[in-house]
Amino acid sequence: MLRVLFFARVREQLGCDSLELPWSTGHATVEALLSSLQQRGPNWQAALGQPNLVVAVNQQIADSAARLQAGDEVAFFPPVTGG
Amino acid sequence: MLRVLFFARVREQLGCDSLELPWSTGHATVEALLSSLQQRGPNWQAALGQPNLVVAVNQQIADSAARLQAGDEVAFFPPVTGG
Amino acid sequence: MAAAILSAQVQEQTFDPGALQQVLVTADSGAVVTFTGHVRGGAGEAEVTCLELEYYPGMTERSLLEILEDAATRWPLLAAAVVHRVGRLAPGEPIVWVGVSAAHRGEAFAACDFIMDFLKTRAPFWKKEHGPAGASWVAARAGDDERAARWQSPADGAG
Amino acid sequence: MAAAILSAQVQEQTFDPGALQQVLVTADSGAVVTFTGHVRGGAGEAEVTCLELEYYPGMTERSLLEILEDAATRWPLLAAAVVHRVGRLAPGEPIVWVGVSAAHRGEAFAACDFIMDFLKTRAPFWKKEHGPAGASWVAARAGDDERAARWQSPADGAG
Repeated sequence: MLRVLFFARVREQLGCDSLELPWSTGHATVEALLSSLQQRGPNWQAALGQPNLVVAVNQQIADSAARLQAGDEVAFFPPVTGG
Repeated sequence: MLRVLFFARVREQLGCDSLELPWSTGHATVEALLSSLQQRGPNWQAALGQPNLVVAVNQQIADSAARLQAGDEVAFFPPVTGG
Repeated sequence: MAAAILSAQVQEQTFDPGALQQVLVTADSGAVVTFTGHVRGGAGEAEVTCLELEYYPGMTERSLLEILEDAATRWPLLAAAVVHRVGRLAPGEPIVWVGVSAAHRGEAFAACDFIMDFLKTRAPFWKKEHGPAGASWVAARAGDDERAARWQSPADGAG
Repeated sequence: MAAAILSAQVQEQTFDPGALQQVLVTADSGAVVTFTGHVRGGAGEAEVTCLELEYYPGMTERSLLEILEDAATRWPLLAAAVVHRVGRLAPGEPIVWVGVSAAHRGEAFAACDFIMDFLKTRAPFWKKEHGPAGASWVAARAGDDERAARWQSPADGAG
Protein backbone atom coordinates (compact mmCIF):
# COMPACT_ATOMS: atom_id res chain seq x y z
CA MET A 1 0.00 0.00 0.00
CA LEU A 2 0.90 3.68 -0.43
CA ARG A 3 -0.58 6.27 1.90
CA VAL A 4 -1.17 9.56 0.06
CA LEU A 5 -1.88 12.83 1.90
CA PHE A 6 -3.03 16.24 0.66
CA PHE A 7 -2.85 19.52 2.56
CA ALA A 8 -4.21 23.05 2.47
CA ARG A 9 -5.35 24.39 -0.90
CA VAL A 10 -4.52 21.08 -2.63
CA ARG A 11 -6.68 19.19 -0.14
CA GLU A 12 -9.55 21.60 -0.71
CA GLN A 13 -9.27 21.46 -4.50
CA LEU A 14 -9.40 17.66 -4.40
CA GLY A 15 -12.03 17.42 -1.70
CA CYS A 16 -9.79 14.71 -0.24
CA ASP A 17 -7.27 14.73 2.59
CA SER A 18 -5.89 11.21 2.27
CA LEU A 19 -6.23 7.98 0.36
CA GLU A 20 -4.64 4.55 0.23
CA LEU A 21 -3.48 2.99 -3.02
CA PRO A 22 -2.03 -0.43 -3.71
CA TRP A 23 1.64 -0.10 -4.56
CA SER A 24 2.25 -1.13 -8.17
CA THR A 25 4.86 -0.68 -10.88
CA GLY A 26 2.60 2.12 -12.10
CA HIS A 27 3.37 3.92 -8.84
CA ALA A 28 7.09 3.28 -8.74
CA THR A 29 8.05 6.96 -8.69
CA VAL A 30 6.46 10.20 -7.50
CA GLU A 31 6.08 11.24 -11.13
CA ALA A 32 4.24 8.03 -12.03
CA LEU A 33 1.99 8.35 -8.99
CA LEU A 34 1.17 11.95 -9.96
CA SER A 35 0.27 10.95 -13.54
CA SER A 36 -1.95 8.19 -12.25
CA LEU A 37 -3.73 10.51 -9.78
CA GLN A 38 -4.23 13.19 -12.44
CA GLN A 39 -6.34 10.70 -14.42
CA ARG A 40 -9.02 10.97 -11.75
CA GLY A 41 -10.58 14.10 -13.16
CA PRO A 42 -10.06 17.74 -14.12
CA ASN A 43 -9.75 18.99 -10.52
CA TRP A 44 -7.05 16.34 -9.85
CA GLN A 45 -5.27 17.31 -13.04
CA ALA A 46 -5.37 21.00 -12.06
CA ALA A 47 -4.48 20.67 -8.39
CA LEU A 48 -1.64 18.21 -8.93
CA GLY A 49 -0.39 19.99 -12.07
CA GLN A 50 0.48 23.24 -10.30
CA PRO A 51 4.12 24.14 -10.93
CA ASN A 52 4.82 24.99 -7.28
CA LEU A 53 3.40 21.73 -5.90
CA VAL A 54 5.60 20.34 -3.11
CA VAL A 55 5.99 16.62 -2.48
CA ALA A 56 7.24 14.81 0.61
CA VAL A 57 8.02 11.11 0.82
CA ASN A 58 8.01 9.65 4.32
CA GLN A 59 7.86 13.20 5.70
CA GLN A 60 10.97 14.39 3.86
CA ILE A 61 10.85 16.82 0.94
CA ALA A 62 11.41 14.85 -2.31
CA ASP A 63 11.41 15.48 -6.04
CA SER A 64 9.32 13.91 -8.76
CA ALA A 65 12.01 11.35 -9.61
CA ALA A 66 11.94 9.87 -6.09
CA ARG A 67 11.24 6.12 -6.09
CA LEU A 68 8.35 4.76 -4.05
CA GLN A 69 8.08 1.52 -2.13
CA ALA A 70 5.18 -0.28 -0.55
CA GLY A 71 4.44 1.31 2.83
CA ASP A 72 5.61 4.79 1.84
CA GLU A 73 3.74 7.90 2.89
CA VAL A 74 3.54 10.48 0.10
CA ALA A 75 2.22 14.00 0.65
CA PHE A 76 1.35 16.77 -1.81
CA PHE A 77 0.93 20.36 -0.71
CA PRO A 78 1.41 24.00 -1.73
CA PRO A 79 4.41 26.12 -0.63
CA VAL A 80 4.42 26.54 3.14
CA THR A 81 3.28 29.75 4.84
CA GLY A 82 3.79 29.29 8.57
CA GLY A 83 5.44 31.54 11.14
CA MET B 1 31.46 77.12 38.29
CA LEU B 2 32.29 73.89 36.45
CA ARG B 3 31.07 70.57 37.80
CA VAL B 4 33.58 67.78 37.07
CA LEU B 5 32.71 64.08 37.44
CA PHE B 6 34.83 60.92 37.33
CA PHE B 7 33.61 57.37 36.86
CA ALA B 8 34.77 53.78 37.24
CA ARG B 9 38.51 53.13 37.09
CA VAL B 10 39.26 56.86 36.68
CA ARG B 11 37.24 57.65 39.79
CA GLU B 12 39.11 54.97 41.74
CA GLN B 13 42.53 56.10 40.51
CA LEU B 14 41.79 59.67 41.59
CA GLY B 15 40.02 58.76 44.80
CA CYS B 16 37.48 61.39 43.77
CA ASP B 17 34.07 61.13 42.17
CA SER B 18 33.27 64.82 41.66
CA LEU B 19 34.55 68.29 42.26
CA GLU B 20 33.55 71.87 41.58
CA LEU B 21 35.91 74.38 40.04
CA PRO B 22 35.47 78.06 39.33
CA TRP B 23 35.17 78.63 35.62
CA SER B 24 38.17 80.62 34.35
CA THR B 25 39.97 81.34 31.09
CA GLY B 26 42.35 78.57 32.20
CA HIS B 27 39.39 76.17 31.91
CA ALA B 28 38.03 77.43 28.61
CA THR B 29 38.37 74.09 26.80
CA VAL B 30 38.36 70.42 27.82
CA GLU B 31 42.05 70.27 26.97
CA ALA B 32 42.85 73.22 29.23
CA LEU B 33 40.80 71.75 32.06
CA LEU B 34 42.61 68.40 31.68
CA SER B 35 46.04 70.09 31.84
CA SER B 36 45.01 71.98 34.91
CA LEU B 37 43.70 68.85 36.65
CA GLN B 38 46.81 66.86 35.77
CA GLN B 39 48.87 69.35 37.84
CA ARG B 40 47.24 67.94 40.96
CA GLY B 41 49.64 65.02 41.28
CA PRO B 42 51.03 61.89 39.66
CA ASN B 43 47.81 59.87 39.99
CA TRP B 44 45.87 62.71 38.30
CA GLN B 45 48.47 62.89 35.55
CA ALA B 46 48.29 59.13 35.01
CA ALA B 47 44.52 58.69 35.22
CA LEU B 48 43.69 61.68 33.02
CA GLY B 49 46.58 60.99 30.60
CA GLN B 50 45.25 57.62 29.46
CA PRO B 51 44.87 57.58 25.68
CA ASN B 52 41.41 55.96 25.77
CA LEU B 53 39.96 58.49 28.25
CA VAL B 54 36.43 59.52 27.27
CA VAL B 55 35.03 62.98 27.97
CA ALA B 56 31.43 64.17 28.09
CA VAL B 57 30.30 67.78 28.32
CA ASN B 58 26.77 68.29 29.61
CA GLN B 59 26.20 64.54 29.24
CA GLN B 60 27.16 64.43 25.57
CA ILE B 61 30.37 62.81 24.31
CA ALA B 62 32.84 65.60 23.40
CA ASP B 63 36.44 65.93 22.27
CA SER B 64 39.34 67.73 23.90
CA ALA B 65 38.82 70.86 21.79
CA ALA B 66 35.28 71.37 23.14
CA ARG B 67 34.78 74.84 24.70
CA LEU B 68 33.56 75.09 28.28
CA GLN B 69 31.24 77.64 29.85
CA ALA B 70 30.32 78.44 33.41
CA GLY B 71 27.70 75.97 34.58
CA ASP B 72 28.91 73.10 32.38
CA GLU B 73 29.10 69.52 33.65
CA VAL B 74 32.25 67.75 32.46
CA ALA B 75 32.80 64.00 32.97
CA PHE B 76 35.87 61.83 32.45
CA PHE B 77 35.63 58.06 32.26
CA PRO B 78 37.11 54.93 30.66
CA PRO B 79 35.55 53.18 27.62
CA VAL B 80 32.09 51.86 28.50
CA THR B 81 31.47 48.17 29.24
CA GLY B 82 27.73 47.78 29.84
CA GLY B 83 25.25 45.31 28.45
CA MET C 1 30.56 21.71 24.59
CA ALA C 2 27.53 19.69 25.62
CA ALA C 3 24.73 19.21 23.11
CA ALA C 4 22.18 22.01 22.99
CA ILE C 5 18.80 21.38 24.59
CA LEU C 6 16.28 21.47 21.72
CA SER C 7 12.49 21.45 21.84
CA ALA C 8 9.77 21.80 19.20
CA GLN C 9 6.08 21.95 20.05
CA VAL C 10 2.95 22.29 17.87
CA GLN C 11 -0.20 23.10 19.80
CA GLU C 12 -3.65 24.70 19.62
CA GLN C 13 -3.53 26.45 22.98
CA THR C 14 -1.79 29.77 23.55
CA PHE C 15 1.60 30.11 25.26
CA ASP C 16 3.40 32.37 27.73
CA PRO C 17 6.64 33.85 26.29
CA GLY C 18 7.99 34.62 29.76
CA ALA C 19 7.57 31.05 31.00
CA LEU C 20 9.04 29.61 27.78
CA GLN C 21 12.07 31.87 28.08
CA GLN C 22 12.85 30.74 31.63
CA VAL C 23 13.30 27.16 30.46
CA LEU C 24 16.08 28.26 28.07
CA VAL C 25 18.34 29.77 30.71
CA THR C 26 21.22 27.53 31.81
CA ALA C 27 24.14 28.35 34.12
CA ASP C 28 26.25 29.45 31.12
CA SER C 29 23.58 31.47 29.29
CA GLY C 30 24.94 34.95 28.76
CA ALA C 31 22.45 35.85 26.02
CA VAL C 32 18.83 34.89 25.36
CA VAL C 33 17.09 36.08 22.18
CA THR C 34 13.40 35.43 21.58
CA PHE C 35 11.01 36.04 18.72
CA THR C 36 7.23 36.13 19.18
CA GLY C 37 4.95 36.38 16.15
CA HIS C 38 1.42 37.72 16.49
CA VAL C 39 -1.54 37.40 14.11
CA ARG C 40 -1.90 40.65 12.18
CA GLY C 41 -5.42 41.99 11.74
CA GLY C 42 -5.02 43.77 8.42
CA ALA C 43 -7.37 46.64 7.58
CA GLY C 44 -10.12 47.54 5.14
CA GLU C 45 -10.65 44.91 2.45
CA ALA C 46 -7.67 42.97 3.79
CA GLU C 47 -9.15 42.77 7.30
CA VAL C 48 -8.56 39.40 8.91
CA THR C 49 -11.15 38.29 11.42
CA CYS C 50 -9.65 34.84 11.95
CA LEU C 51 -6.50 33.04 10.90
CA GLU C 52 -6.66 29.27 10.38
CA LEU C 53 -3.46 27.25 10.61
CA GLU C 54 -3.13 23.79 9.07
CA TYR C 55 -0.09 21.51 9.52
CA TYR C 56 1.21 18.04 8.71
CA PRO C 57 1.24 16.11 12.01
CA GLY C 58 4.52 14.27 12.33
CA MET C 59 6.37 15.98 9.52
CA THR C 60 5.90 19.44 11.00
CA GLU C 61 7.40 18.55 14.40
CA ARG C 62 10.24 16.67 12.67
CA SER C 63 10.92 19.61 10.37
CA LEU C 64 11.05 22.06 13.28
CA LEU C 65 13.50 19.87 15.19
CA GLU C 66 15.70 19.57 12.10
CA ILE C 67 15.82 23.35 11.82
CA LEU C 68 16.86 23.62 15.48
CA GLU C 69 19.50 20.93 14.96
CA ASP C 70 20.80 22.77 11.92
CA ALA C 71 21.06 25.99 13.97
CA ALA C 72 22.87 24.15 16.78
CA THR C 73 25.39 22.87 14.23
CA ARG C 74 26.03 26.34 12.84
CA TRP C 75 26.39 28.16 16.19
CA PRO C 76 27.43 27.06 19.71
CA LEU C 77 23.98 27.16 21.32
CA LEU C 78 23.03 26.15 24.85
CA ALA C 79 19.30 25.77 24.17
CA ALA C 80 16.79 26.48 21.41
CA ALA C 81 13.04 26.00 21.34
CA VAL C 82 10.09 26.67 19.09
CA VAL C 83 6.36 26.66 19.79
CA HIS C 84 3.94 27.03 16.87
CA ARG C 85 0.19 27.20 17.20
CA VAL C 86 -2.36 25.63 14.84
CA GLY C 87 -6.13 25.84 14.52
CA ARG C 88 -8.11 29.09 14.56
CA LEU C 89 -6.50 32.25 15.91
CA ALA C 90 -7.80 35.80 16.35
CA PRO C 91 -5.86 38.95 15.39
CA GLY C 92 -3.35 39.93 18.06
CA GLU C 93 -2.94 36.39 19.37
CA PRO C 94 0.59 34.96 19.58
CA ILE C 95 1.14 32.38 16.86
CA VAL C 96 4.81 31.41 17.03
CA TRP C 97 7.65 31.67 19.53
CA VAL C 98 11.34 30.96 19.00
CA GLY C 99 13.91 31.27 21.78
CA VAL C 100 17.67 30.71 21.77
CA SER C 101 20.20 30.87 24.56
CA ALA C 102 23.97 30.99 24.09
CA ALA C 103 27.06 32.27 25.83
CA HIS C 104 27.23 35.39 23.64
CA ARG C 105 24.71 37.58 21.86
CA GLY C 106 26.08 37.28 18.32
CA GLU C 107 25.21 33.61 17.98
CA ALA C 108 21.91 33.98 19.86
CA PHE C 109 20.69 36.71 17.48
CA ALA C 110 21.89 34.90 14.36
CA ALA C 111 20.41 31.54 15.37
CA CYS C 112 17.00 32.97 16.31
CA ASP C 113 16.81 34.90 13.02
CA PHE C 114 17.92 31.79 11.09
CA ILE C 115 15.35 29.55 12.79
CA MET C 116 12.52 31.94 11.90
CA ASP C 117 13.67 32.19 8.27
CA PHE C 118 13.77 28.42 7.90
CA LEU C 119 10.54 27.88 9.80
CA LYS C 120 8.83 30.26 7.36
CA THR C 121 10.17 28.52 4.26
CA ARG C 122 10.58 24.86 5.30
CA ALA C 123 8.15 23.84 8.03
CA PRO C 124 4.81 22.51 6.71
CA PHE C 125 2.27 25.02 7.98
CA TRP C 126 -0.37 26.73 5.84
CA LYS C 127 -2.32 29.85 6.72
CA LYS C 128 -5.87 30.63 5.63
CA GLU C 129 -7.24 34.08 6.29
CA HIS C 130 -10.92 34.60 7.03
CA GLY C 131 -12.35 38.06 6.49
CA PRO C 132 -15.47 39.97 5.43
CA ALA C 133 -14.93 38.92 1.79
CA GLY C 134 -14.54 35.22 2.61
CA ALA C 135 -11.55 32.96 3.16
CA SER C 136 -8.32 32.65 1.17
CA TRP C 137 -5.07 30.75 1.49
CA VAL C 138 -2.05 32.96 2.14
CA ALA C 139 0.47 32.94 -0.71
CA ALA C 140 4.13 32.19 -0.02
CA ARG C 141 6.24 35.36 -0.06
CA ALA C 142 9.31 35.70 -2.25
CA GLY C 143 10.82 37.89 0.47
CA ASP C 144 10.83 34.93 2.84
CA ASP C 145 12.80 32.84 0.35
CA GLU C 146 15.26 35.69 -0.08
CA ARG C 147 15.75 36.00 3.67
CA ALA C 148 16.32 32.24 3.97
CA ALA C 149 18.86 32.37 1.14
CA ARG C 150 21.05 34.65 3.30
CA TRP C 151 22.18 31.60 5.27
CA GLN C 152 24.02 29.79 2.48
CA SER C 153 27.02 29.06 4.68
CA PRO C 154 27.59 29.19 8.44
CA ALA C 155 30.28 31.82 7.91
CA ASP C 156 27.84 34.16 6.16
CA GLY C 157 25.25 33.73 8.83
CA ALA C 158 27.58 34.23 11.75
CA GLY C 159 28.83 37.58 10.34
CA MET D 1 3.11 55.90 10.97
CA ALA D 2 2.70 57.04 14.55
CA ALA D 3 5.84 57.62 16.63
CA ALA D 4 7.24 54.52 18.28
CA ILE D 5 6.69 54.10 22.03
CA LEU D 6 10.17 54.26 23.58
CA SER D 7 11.23 53.56 27.16
CA ALA D 8 14.62 53.38 28.91
CA GLN D 9 14.99 52.36 32.54
CA VAL D 10 18.05 52.00 34.80
CA GLN D 11 17.37 50.19 38.05
CA GLU D 12 18.89 48.08 40.82
CA GLN D 13 16.04 45.60 41.17
CA THR D 14 15.58 42.62 38.89
CA PHE D 15 13.00 42.48 36.08
CA ASP D 16 10.54 40.06 34.50
CA PRO D 17 11.14 39.61 30.74
CA GLY D 18 7.62 38.25 30.19
CA ALA D 19 5.96 41.28 31.79
CA LEU D 20 8.24 43.71 29.94
CA GLN D 21 7.43 42.02 26.62
CA GLN D 22 3.67 42.38 27.11
CA VAL D 23 3.98 46.16 27.26
CA LEU D 24 5.55 46.21 23.78
CA VAL D 25 2.65 44.53 22.00
CA THR D 26 0.32 46.91 20.14
CA ALA D 27 -2.59 46.08 17.82
CA ASP D 28 -0.25 46.16 14.79
CA SER D 29 2.66 44.20 16.32
CA GLY D 30 3.37 41.25 14.06
CA ALA D 31 6.86 40.63 15.44
CA VAL D 32 8.43 41.04 18.86
CA VAL D 33 12.15 40.39 19.37
CA THR D 34 13.74 40.49 22.81
CA PHE D 35 17.26 40.18 24.15
CA THR D 36 18.02 39.28 27.76
CA GLY D 37 21.61 39.38 29.02
CA HIS D 38 22.63 37.38 32.07
CA VAL D 39 25.70 37.73 34.27
CA ARG D 40 28.21 35.04 33.31
CA GLY D 41 29.96 33.25 36.14
CA GLY D 42 33.25 32.45 34.43
CA ALA D 43 35.30 29.51 35.68
CA GLY D 44 38.60 28.72 37.40
CA GLU D 45 40.79 31.81 37.84
CA ALA D 46 38.25 33.87 35.91
CA GLU D 47 35.41 32.90 38.25
CA VAL D 48 33.10 35.84 38.96
CA THR D 49 31.37 35.80 42.31
CA CYS D 50 29.78 39.22 41.89
CA LEU D 51 29.44 41.79 39.12
CA GLU D 52 29.28 45.46 40.06
CA LEU D 53 27.69 47.91 37.62
CA GLU D 54 28.41 51.65 37.77
CA TYR D 55 26.63 54.24 35.63
CA TYR D 56 26.35 57.99 35.05
CA PRO D 57 22.91 59.02 36.36
CA GLY D 58 21.24 61.30 33.83
CA MET D 59 23.62 60.69 30.93
CA THR D 60 23.02 56.94 30.94
CA GLU D 61 19.22 57.21 30.64
CA ARG D 62 19.60 59.94 28.00
CA SER D 63 22.08 57.84 26.05
CA LEU D 64 19.78 54.80 26.10
CA LEU D 65 16.84 56.88 24.85
CA GLU D 66 18.98 58.32 22.06
CA ILE D 67 19.90 54.80 20.95
CA LEU D 68 16.20 53.83 20.88
CA GLU D 69 15.37 57.00 18.93
CA ASP D 70 18.14 56.23 16.46
CA ALA D 71 16.73 52.71 15.97
CA ALA D 72 13.21 54.10 15.46
CA THR D 73 14.58 56.40 12.76
CA ARG D 74 16.30 53.55 10.93
CA TRP D 75 13.40 51.07 11.06
CA PRO D 76 9.60 51.45 11.30
CA LEU D 77 9.19 50.34 14.91
CA LEU D 78 6.01 50.26 16.97
CA ALA D 79 7.73 50.12 20.36
CA ALA D 80 11.21 49.66 21.80
CA ALA D 81 12.36 49.47 25.40
CA VAL D 82 15.49 48.84 27.38
CA VAL D 83 16.00 48.00 31.05
CA HIS D 84 19.54 47.91 32.45
CA ARG D 85 20.42 46.99 35.99
CA VAL D 86 23.13 48.61 38.14
CA GLY D 87 24.64 47.80 41.52
CA ARG D 88 25.80 44.34 42.58
CA LEU D 89 24.62 41.27 40.64
CA ALA D 90 25.27 37.56 41.11
CA PRO D 91 26.13 35.15 38.26
CA GLY D 92 23.04 34.02 36.38
CA GLU D 93 21.03 37.14 37.23
CA PRO D 94 19.50 39.09 34.34
CA ILE D 95 21.40 42.33 33.75
CA VAL D 96 19.92 43.87 30.60
CA TRP D 97 16.74 43.52 28.57
CA VAL D 98 15.97 44.99 25.15
CA GLY D 99 12.63 44.48 23.41
CA VAL D 100 11.38 45.70 20.03
CA SER D 101 8.00 45.32 18.37
CA ALA D 102 7.30 46.01 14.70
CA ALA D 103 4.94 44.91 11.96
CA HIS D 104 7.50 42.49 10.46
CA ARG D 105 10.34 40.40 11.81
CA GLY D 106 13.17 41.80 9.66
CA GLU D 107 13.08 45.21 11.28
CA ALA D 108 12.44 43.81 14.77
CA PHE D 109 15.53 41.57 14.61
CA ALA D 110 17.73 44.29 13.11
CA ALA D 111 16.63 46.97 15.58
CA CYS D 112 17.10 44.75 18.66
CA ASP D 113 20.56 43.69 17.50
CA PHE D 114 21.45 47.33 16.72
CA ILE D 115 20.26 48.58 20.12
CA MET D 116 22.41 46.00 21.93
CA ASP D 117 25.47 46.87 19.84
CA PHE D 118 25.09 50.57 20.58
CA LEU D 119 24.23 50.02 24.23
CA LYS D 120 27.47 48.05 24.59
CA THR D 121 29.63 50.72 22.94
CA ARG D 122 27.88 54.02 23.74
CA ALA D 123 25.88 53.88 26.97
CA PRO D 124 27.92 54.89 30.07
CA PHE D 125 27.98 51.72 32.16
CA TRP D 126 31.09 50.14 33.64
CA LYS D 127 31.46 46.59 34.92
CA LYS D 128 33.72 45.48 37.74
CA GLU D 129 34.17 41.78 38.35
CA HIS D 130 34.72 40.45 41.85
CA GLY D 131 36.30 37.02 42.17
CA PRO D 132 38.61 34.90 44.32
CA ALA D 133 41.64 36.91 43.14
CA GLY D 134 40.09 40.29 43.90
CA ALA D 135 38.22 42.84 41.83
CA SER D 136 39.01 44.21 38.39
CA TRP D 137 37.36 46.53 35.88
CA VAL D 138 36.22 44.82 32.70
CA ALA D 139 38.09 46.01 29.60
CA ALA D 140 36.16 47.21 26.55
CA ARG D 141 36.14 44.56 23.81
CA ALA D 142 37.30 45.35 20.27
CA GLY D 143 34.69 42.85 19.03
CA ASP D 144 31.93 45.08 20.39
CA ASP D 145 33.26 48.04 18.40
CA GLU D 146 33.42 45.87 15.29
CA ARG D 147 29.82 44.75 15.75
CA ALA D 148 28.67 48.35 16.22
CA ALA D 149 30.55 49.37 13.06
CA ARG D 150 28.27 47.07 11.04
CA TRP D 151 25.51 49.69 11.27
CA GLN D 152 27.22 52.44 9.27
CA SER D 153 24.12 53.10 7.19
CA PRO D 154 20.46 52.13 7.59
CA ALA D 155 20.63 50.20 4.30
CA ASP D 156 23.46 48.01 5.57
CA GLY D 157 21.71 47.28 8.80
CA ALA D 158 18.36 46.47 7.28
CA GLY D 159 19.88 43.84 4.93
